Amino acid sequence: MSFEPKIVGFLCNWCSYTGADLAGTSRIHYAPNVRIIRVMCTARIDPTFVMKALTDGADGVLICGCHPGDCHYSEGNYKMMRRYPLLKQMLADFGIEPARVRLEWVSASEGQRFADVVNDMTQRVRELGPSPVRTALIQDMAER
Amino acid sequence: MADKLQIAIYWGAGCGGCDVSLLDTNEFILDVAAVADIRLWPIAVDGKYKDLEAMEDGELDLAAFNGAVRNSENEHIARLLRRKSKIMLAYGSCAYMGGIPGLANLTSREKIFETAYLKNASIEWGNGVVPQPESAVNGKTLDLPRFYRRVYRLSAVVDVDYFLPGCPPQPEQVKAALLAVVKGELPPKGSVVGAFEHALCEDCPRTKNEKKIKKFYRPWQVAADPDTCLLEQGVLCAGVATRSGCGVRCPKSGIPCRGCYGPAAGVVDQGAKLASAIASIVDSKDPEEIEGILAGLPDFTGFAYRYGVPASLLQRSYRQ
Amino acid sequence: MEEHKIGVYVCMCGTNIAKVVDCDDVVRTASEQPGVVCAKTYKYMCSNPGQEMIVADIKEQGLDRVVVAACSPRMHEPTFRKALQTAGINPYFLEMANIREQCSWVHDDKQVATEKARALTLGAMRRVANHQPLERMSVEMCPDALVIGGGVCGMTAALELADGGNRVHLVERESTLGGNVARVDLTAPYLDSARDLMSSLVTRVEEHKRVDVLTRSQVSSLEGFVGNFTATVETIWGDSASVSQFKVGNVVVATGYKEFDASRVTYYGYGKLPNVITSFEFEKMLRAGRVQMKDGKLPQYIALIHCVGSRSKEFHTYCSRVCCMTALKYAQEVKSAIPSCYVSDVYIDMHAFGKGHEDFYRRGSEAKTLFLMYGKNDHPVIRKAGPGDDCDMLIEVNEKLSGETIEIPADLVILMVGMEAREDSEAVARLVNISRDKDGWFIESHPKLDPVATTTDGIYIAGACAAPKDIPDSVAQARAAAGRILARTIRGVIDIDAVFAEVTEDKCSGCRICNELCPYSAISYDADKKKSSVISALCKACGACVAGCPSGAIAARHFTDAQIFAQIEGVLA
Amino acid sequence: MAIRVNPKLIDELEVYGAEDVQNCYHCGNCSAVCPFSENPYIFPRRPMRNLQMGLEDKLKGSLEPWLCYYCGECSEECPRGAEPGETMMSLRRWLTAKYDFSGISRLFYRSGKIELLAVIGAALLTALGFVLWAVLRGGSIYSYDGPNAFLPAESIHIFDWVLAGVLLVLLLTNCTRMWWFTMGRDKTLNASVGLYLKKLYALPLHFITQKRYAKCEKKRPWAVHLVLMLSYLIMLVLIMFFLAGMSASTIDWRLHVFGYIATVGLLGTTIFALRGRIKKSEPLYAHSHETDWIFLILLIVVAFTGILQHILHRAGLDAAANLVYIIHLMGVVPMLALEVPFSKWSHLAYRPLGMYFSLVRADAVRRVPEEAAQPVIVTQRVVG
Repeated sequence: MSFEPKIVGFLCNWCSYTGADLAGTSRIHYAPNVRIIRVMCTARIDPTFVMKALTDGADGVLICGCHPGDCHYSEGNYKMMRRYPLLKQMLADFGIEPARVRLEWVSASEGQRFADVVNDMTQRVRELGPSPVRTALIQDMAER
Repeated sequence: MADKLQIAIYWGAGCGGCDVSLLDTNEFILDVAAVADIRLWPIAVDGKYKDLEAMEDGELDLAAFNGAVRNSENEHIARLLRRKSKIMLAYGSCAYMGGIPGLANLTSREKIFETAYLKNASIEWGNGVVPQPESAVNGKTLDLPRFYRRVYRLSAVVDVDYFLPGCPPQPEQVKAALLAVVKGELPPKGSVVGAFEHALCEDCPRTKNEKKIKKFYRPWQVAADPDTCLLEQGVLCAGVATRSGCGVRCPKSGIPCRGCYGPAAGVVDQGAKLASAIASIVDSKDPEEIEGILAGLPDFTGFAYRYGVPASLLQRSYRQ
Repeated sequence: MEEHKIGVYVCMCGTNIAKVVDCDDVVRTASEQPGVVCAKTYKYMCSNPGQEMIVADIKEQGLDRVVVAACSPRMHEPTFRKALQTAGINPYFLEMANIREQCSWVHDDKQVATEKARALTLGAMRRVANHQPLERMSVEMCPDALVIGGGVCGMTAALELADGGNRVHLVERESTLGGNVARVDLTAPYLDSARDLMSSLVTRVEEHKRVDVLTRSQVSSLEGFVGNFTATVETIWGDSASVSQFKVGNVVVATGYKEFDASRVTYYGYGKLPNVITSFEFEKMLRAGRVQMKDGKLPQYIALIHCVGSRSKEFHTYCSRVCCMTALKYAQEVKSAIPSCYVSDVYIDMHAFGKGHEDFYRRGSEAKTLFLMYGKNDHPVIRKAGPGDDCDMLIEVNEKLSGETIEIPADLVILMVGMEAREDSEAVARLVNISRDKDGWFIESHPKLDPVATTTDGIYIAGACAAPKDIPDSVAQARAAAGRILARTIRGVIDIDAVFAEVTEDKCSGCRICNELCPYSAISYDADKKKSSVISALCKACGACVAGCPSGAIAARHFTDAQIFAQIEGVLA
Repeated sequence: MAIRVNPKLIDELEVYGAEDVQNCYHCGNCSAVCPFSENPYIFPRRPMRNLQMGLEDKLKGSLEPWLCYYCGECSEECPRGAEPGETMMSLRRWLTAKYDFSGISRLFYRSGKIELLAVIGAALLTALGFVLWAVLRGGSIYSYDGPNAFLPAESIHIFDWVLAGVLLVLLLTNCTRMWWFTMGRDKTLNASVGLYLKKLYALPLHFITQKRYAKCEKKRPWAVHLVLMLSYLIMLVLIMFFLAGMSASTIDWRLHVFGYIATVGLLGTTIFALRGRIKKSEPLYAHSHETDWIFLILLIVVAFTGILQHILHRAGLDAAANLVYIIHLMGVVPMLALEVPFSKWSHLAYRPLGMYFSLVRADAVRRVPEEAAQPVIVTQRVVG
């Protein structure tokens, strides 16, 4: 069977997590590959989380927060917006394909949008294939 | 002789600076010599691997291993020392986190060989020889240590009791550490010794204010005010994310901290943390502008992980 | 990490979860995990028997950590936390895995969904092992309330609160109270006068000794947190302005709506054709008691066009809920004003959902209103009538009930304009820190179970600022909000969520990176100690400072690195 | 091209009896229960909609009202009390008025008084006419037949034929107008003469059997109507062809037996109908327009006096017989002269014609390209 990626999703409690719940209550079906972890705000998301997820075997990481200007904490999502480019830069330097990590704005009323984002991301990561991180680290052990 | 401390000092993939740092303790080293037998110290004392192999397990009291693990020889000795010594000390940032040699993990073995042996101005063209684990020379086979695909921190190879950070560790800290061993006043296993829990800023004399950064500068681009925090002035300084213990040498002399003492206690990934902190205080809400401001940080990864790629979560490059 | 006794409870939610997720399988895998003392499924975990089962297990088997795999924690986390409390353990020893909204309701492949449910549950289990006991703190609750908006909703809320014994500050932007209802003649469906309705309400408000009315005023800032807000209000006096400041415990936002601007619709010729007017302009006529055309003549034909700005892709997709009955009201008011006048009512659907509305519709039809149906995406077109016609305008409609393309004679066309969020709704949202939906309406904390509260504690929304509403609904919400506030102020103190950020002092290096990051200025810096610290009452637990702290000195209670790491490992295991 | 709505029409129809049509919100139940409603003739819903919107021209051209027998099921099923059955009835009255070129029928329907006056007037004129005529030609009130009979059968016979001729002309003119409104002017139809001939059978068939009426779930109204219809027909034949024999002093059973049957039929059905209208026993009797009353009363008067003068004559009371005969004629003349071409009775022509035309039209429509064909509307009001 074809490769099914494991994606970790960090969702902010107020917009995106609620949006994901709305997708549920509206019975909008989407790809089952994302495992959602709830944080209060994208501002809580530390690049460490993303790296941790990748080393623990995630093939992709999805970060969702309120649209800029609509943050429940008024500015939290801007913090994430600022960390994101730096994070992407670092991951690129570690040779990890940019498409594996993605930041999206999904509001509490955008259940459909959340579903679309998940489907699209899953598709892209599926095309990339499994993340090299886990396997490479295991190989290293074998080398010695 | 039995009442004397039995010590071995070894260098793996390192620059020798750590060995020098021992000598930087000046006459203190003589006191050490007075209370201890230095059974192995390639840079200073004559000694052979076979002598080491000949020792009984646990015969040594302390093995101070500096430098990272880059090849099979490094690992072989690391394992030997571990077996022979009661205490295994990762001495200096290379042993502790991979150090400068660890930066090699951001590239590949092939690239390194290419640069070192094939495309190097200082080598004879055309003979294209790269080190081989084994090579036949008139009927006999010579063998070289195997050059690993990547660099490892010491603790990735053997069980380490204590970590002494620093590139190199500061003499005072070295003394303190050695004294602790001599006196037998040892902290719990796995501790970082010769350094504090908190980050550098606490000990940095520069005044700190709320931080917002519109533009980053390389150190040589600005005449930074000597009394205020370098970061506030747009000069990237790793101090905020670095364990204190060095005595704030760099910032005190006008140079931003490079983070050689590793992450503050409890921080998993020094580079990620630094990135998180630095990006958070970028003063803009516009994606383009943010990109622009962050572009003022060339090779941020190299900076953030200068001493600790092998100790980071991702540990190495995955570029195919 | 010390060993725990974990209980795992997988809810079937009737068949909502069980029909897609193999709950028994989830239980099986869970029970194989270290530290799991018991793992069970049950039909409805949130039901009393379900909760009692958990409580019993905690007591009998000495569980100290509980995982409930069920619906969204946004739904039932409080329920199960209470259960833990009843069982005598710390409510924060609970973690929920969302296997309904984010699993069984969105996937259909049983095997895949079950696997995902397993992962989510495992994540919760790993996380809960790292949970720490947290205590809620309680702070003083100021009994006074602030009501923003002096319409029927705001005034009702204010009176309810004041009658309850609390001091109320009622802030109204305009120079008079009354809001939109004051612009209406009669009300549907009972045709009693809005003017009478309002005047009595206004006098009561103005004369109430515990209501302090601030007209021509705007709230310029709202600082603090539930029970302890400080409101700053600017009041305009002619050309001068005065600023007043007072402490309030709770806020009711009743800023209402604004009518849709008909000139945005080009095809009805509003603004070009003199006798095309909006419903509110018509209300003016009715209040003045003169239904007439621009030139003063009596109209012989009046046409009502529904859903102007509502239920269309180009403007608003939602239904404004009051226009249908208002239109029927016009039909009847016109008939009584000008018996010889013929009324055509051009609608998409006739929404007569409310109490007495169907009868009202019947009366409308008995009054010989000609009901005509047009297609959602096939709106009527109005044109000037020719000299030969006995009317001013002709409206062409593809009439759906007959399938005929017809033209309706009209002397006066009334556009039933819908409701939309006020331009300043964004500013208000920022001011009181609540969120808005895509149409600009304020979002309630739960659309069904908590319709007047918001995601910001102490801020309540009532009336048409949350969505189009008629008078009874607005009044009901006003009283509901007031009721909620009274219920909380009675205690005098208010519990604050135990989830907030805290600084470990000796880890803090005083770098002051965090100082700038807090949107609530909840972080203070002690210049002598050279340390930063969090004022927990002000902290809303966003975690910006936690992720921002480069030396890991700040911990987010209930969202610690350790907990999140554990959950990451869990969902990927 | 858009059709102009006329909101006033609904008021005009009120006079014809359509009082509740505005209550209809187009659920379509009426058309669903109606045994006659089928493509392309969906009713009562469609005519009611056209009436609400005042699409006068469409109504004038519609055959649906003539396809309805007013069994009243639609009215019983209507959730809004919009009385579709009565609306169809009113439309028939309105159409009768529209078909009539003279405008007399419009007058009658718009005011019962006028019709009543007309009837009375006609009756008095008839009485006066016959009495004068009889006196002038020296007829004796004491003799019913024979050489100096007061009203000699042969002359009455001639009079009958003249009257019949006149009525036929009037009625045919209106029927032609009906044809023009419903068929002739409709350009979308291409009904060939052949088609008209092919379907011609329908005319006598329905006229005599009323078989369509039998499709109603309730059979009784059909039975009553059929008996009335046949009795009237028999009577008409007897009068037009065997009047002499009827009024002859000797009973010819081969002839008179029909007379008696017809009389019983007429009396029975009219009494039944009157009773029904008074008690409002059936939906079709629930609403009675003035024209309905006048028609029934005339009918019963005629039937009663008809048989009464016959009995009196048999009893040898010639004078009384003659008097009653006068009264009989006073009923017959207005009944025929006014009711047949201008009022209720005209439906004896319009209904069969309607059915005949509907068959032709259905075929003609089927032949024209789809887009020209009338769409079938099944839209219902969506309750929000």
